[in-house]
Amino acid sequence: MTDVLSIDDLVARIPDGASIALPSDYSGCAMTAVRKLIQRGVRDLHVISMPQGGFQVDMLVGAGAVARIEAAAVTLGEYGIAPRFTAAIKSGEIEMWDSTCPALLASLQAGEKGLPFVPFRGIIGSDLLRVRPDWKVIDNPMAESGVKDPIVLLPATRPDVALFHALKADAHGNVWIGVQRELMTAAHAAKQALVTVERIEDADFLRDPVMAPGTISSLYVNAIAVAKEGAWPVGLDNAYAADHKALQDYTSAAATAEGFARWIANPAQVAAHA
Amino acid sequence: MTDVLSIDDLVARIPDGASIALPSDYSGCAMTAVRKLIQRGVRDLHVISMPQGGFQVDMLVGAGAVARIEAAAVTLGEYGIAPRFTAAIKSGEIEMWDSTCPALLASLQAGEKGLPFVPFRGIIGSDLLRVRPDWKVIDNPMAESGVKDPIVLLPATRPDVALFHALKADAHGNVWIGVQRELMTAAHAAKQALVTVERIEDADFLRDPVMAPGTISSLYVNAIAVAKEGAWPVGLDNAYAADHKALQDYTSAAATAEGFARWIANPAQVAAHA
Amino acid sequence: MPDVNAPVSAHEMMILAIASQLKGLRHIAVGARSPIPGSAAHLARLLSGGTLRVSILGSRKHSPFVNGAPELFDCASQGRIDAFFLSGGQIDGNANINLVGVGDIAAYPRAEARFPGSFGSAYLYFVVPRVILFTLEHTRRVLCPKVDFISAPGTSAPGVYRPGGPKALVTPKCLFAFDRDRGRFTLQSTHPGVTVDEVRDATGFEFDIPPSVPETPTPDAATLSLLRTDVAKLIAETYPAFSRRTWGVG
Amino acid sequence: MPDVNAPVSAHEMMILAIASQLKGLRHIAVGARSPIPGSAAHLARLLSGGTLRVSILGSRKHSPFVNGAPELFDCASQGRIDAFFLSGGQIDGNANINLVGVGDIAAYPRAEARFPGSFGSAYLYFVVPRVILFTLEHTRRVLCPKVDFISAPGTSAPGVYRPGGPKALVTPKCLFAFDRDRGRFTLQSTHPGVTVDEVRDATGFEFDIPPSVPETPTPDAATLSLLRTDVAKLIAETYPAFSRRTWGVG
Repeated sequence: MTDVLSIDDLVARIPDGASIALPSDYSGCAMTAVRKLIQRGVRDLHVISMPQGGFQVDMLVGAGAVARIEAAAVTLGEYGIAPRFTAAIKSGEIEMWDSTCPALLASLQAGEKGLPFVPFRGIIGSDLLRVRPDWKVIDNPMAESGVKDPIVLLPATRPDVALFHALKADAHGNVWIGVQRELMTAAHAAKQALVTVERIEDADFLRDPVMAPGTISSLYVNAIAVAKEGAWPVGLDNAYAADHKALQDYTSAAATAEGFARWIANPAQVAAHA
Repeated sequence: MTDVLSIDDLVARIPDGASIALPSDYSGCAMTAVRKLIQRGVRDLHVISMPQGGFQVDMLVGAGAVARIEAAAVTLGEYGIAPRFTAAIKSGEIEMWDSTCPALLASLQAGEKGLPFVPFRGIIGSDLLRVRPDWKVIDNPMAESGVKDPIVLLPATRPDVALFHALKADAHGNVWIGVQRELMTAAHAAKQALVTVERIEDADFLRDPVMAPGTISSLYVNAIAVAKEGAWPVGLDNAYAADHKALQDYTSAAATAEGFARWIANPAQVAAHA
Repeated sequence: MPDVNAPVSAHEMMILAIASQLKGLRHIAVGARSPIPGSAAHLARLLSGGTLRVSILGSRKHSPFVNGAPELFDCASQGRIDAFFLSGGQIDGNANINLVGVGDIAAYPRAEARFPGSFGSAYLYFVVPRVILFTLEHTRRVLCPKVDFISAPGTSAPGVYRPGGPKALVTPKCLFAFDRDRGRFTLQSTHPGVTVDEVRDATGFEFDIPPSVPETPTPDAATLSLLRTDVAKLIAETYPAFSRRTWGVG
Repeated sequence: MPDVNAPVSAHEMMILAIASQLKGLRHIAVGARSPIPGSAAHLARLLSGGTLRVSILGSRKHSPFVNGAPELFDCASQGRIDAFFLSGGQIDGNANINLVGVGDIAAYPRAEARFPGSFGSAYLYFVVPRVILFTLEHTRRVLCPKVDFISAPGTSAPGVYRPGGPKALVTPKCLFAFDRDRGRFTLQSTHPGVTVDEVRDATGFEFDIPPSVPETPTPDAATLSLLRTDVAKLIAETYPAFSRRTWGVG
């Protein structure tokens, strides 16, 4: 059954070295939880972006918490390059598993389905194949006899943890995620789903025919913590917009390691969103 | 864009010989449309049940409209065996592709994703492999070197038509299907999705954050027809229950070819639900 | 109110025998057309003190599934379903089950008798750790020497991915345990009033009989009351006809 | 109100050149960070008289996607997306695009310059029939002889599943057409005020130059007005900063 925890206790369930699936900036980032993780000094995370990394990935990298990133891209979107990520790539301090969006998502879906691998079109001729030795090209075994049809196989992904933020949970631990269905896939595929929410409602979303289609059952949700404005500063769909000033401030500060350290340590606004 | 048609015009888009994906009894059967198809004298359908066939499959078989069935089961549930299906199997007049629920669904999902095939666990040692020459067992190409790990490959399914009934569509042709997500998969995988609905609402489900997660975009819906009580007699989730008396009557009548012919031709209740 | 002094019926004994196989589990799923396993799952849940989750296919109140027909199977793939229930028109001594039909497979798809089909068995039998087989008809016709069509095999060759498989077979007469390594059933207990000879006569496959075969435990009054009141009401949501017939509830 | 008499900017010329590639299509999708293709798609939709559907990633009002991040890609797999837009930190004369980084691939993941990453390019470039490449920087640095890292190749060997691929490349200076069989760009038109020599000087890869290179058509007043009013408002939903900067709208 789903535990309701403090944010500190929630992030305590993420061990150093865990593989952790994190959403793209627009689909429910547990920013408060990520800052708590950084405060705790988490190390050696294997981040799996779904499928792009954004501010939370840049922050984790800046804090030295990341050993490896699998992502189709890491970017701050309209704010530009991800400065701590870019610095870490240049210095060679993190391992990078470049991917392409649908391949990364297909591996998670294969994990959800308990498949060992999944075939995938495209990619052939891309240098992604050179930097992803875990991907393999075979001749389609179902092709007509005599026809060579090369196709990529991707291994399935089952992250240790899926961590994200959503608008609300109900009293049974069910979490409403709306159309961000990749969060459901991640919760299904992960060994442990940890979710922060704006609020817990006295309701049963699974028994509500209109809410149920956008709900992750508590069966897949190991623990929940309430985090008000828990997606600040990147914003949360159907709730609040991104805090453009804070994101601009971050981007400027994170241009240097020192600036990043000052921003993450204790700026007034971070404290206000703890 | 989605066309709004009469039921007759909707079923006119289903040619003889089409492969047609049809839902299980509990997840939105376009019963009125199926009776119209039978009235039209459709022939040689390749039915793909998602994943079980029920009353509509038995009716289509009874009407001589079916050349082939792919299904994990054909049954009238608590009403017992599907009599016209069972008779057709005994007489050898239809081709049967027995499957198992998740394999049939996995093939549709592979069709949705444009994959040529998909690997699948289980099945090995089942006689399903003997009667499904389109399935193949290979050694997992991603297994560790030297490890033999046999695994089944299933071809992808892209039906010519997906035909089902839903509670409602909006003015833009978006169709709300709630938690019956296999209907979305079928609409995505099919070359043509034809949907009957109880009503068309003056709304935009895609712009409504609560409705959107249970909605199939009009992008995938070729045509809609309004069919009041369009799932009679099997019933429709969130709308009306099964008509137990009518289902019992059908089951009794369909025990013989003559009884079936009488039932389908013009019983008062069928006429009332045309 | 149901009469807790009425004798325990064969169906109730099946429910109790199945429930005895479900102790200490976290999550049980119940498939289509399974009122007896469903009742057993509800009973086990009520007796678990809230640690057991039960998901009943076709139920509105007791199903966590919102992701369409594949979710049950995906859930099982993820190792989140500890027990499931399967039956068969034929079940043989190697725990092979046949849900397709009777007759020579060479004549397929024609059959002497056609069953509905394999449903999810050819997958769930492989991945659910504890599959409980059940049949309402304990005869040599159903419990046969060798099934005509293997919908799902009881055992698999080494190297075949198979975290799951059969653990037991429950009939109106008795409870069999299945040994996966030996691929063989052992008679574990006979229901009250059923003799070992009666089981042997009604069973078409060979099985092991230990020197002493106990009687399947009958329920205490509290459990029987729970079954005939709370469980009867719960299962009536999905199987009203069954609950009415068995307990006059629903 | 925007001034329809103001000169047509380079960004507007790019939008018009892209829109010219989108006639007669049914459905166009626009990915992340693509305000110019997004504006072109909106313009083409308004000019289509309602036959063209435009799906803009990140838009609430103009996206049909409710099935999570995979749906865009599944939709393309199904053949339901006629055109898409890709850019690259480097693009070479074989239409290979590099979204990963500059530097020797042997040093990967280290790079002299790191770009965000390949996004969906290594898939969509293969399956969308009409991929329009675009770049805001027409220099020899971007339009280079050979990309350092192929995120997605411009052409594929025979036998590789590839229903899609590049059709054109639009820059602030000109429009190139791409011939998939020859794996080579041809200069199709230069934007007003840009000479062929200027294009040749700014381009690091070889391309074909026909004897006579026309000027990219400039818009009539009605089209320009549509662009600077309706399209400016529509794209402001997803790209407010771009619309403000370009047209003072949003």
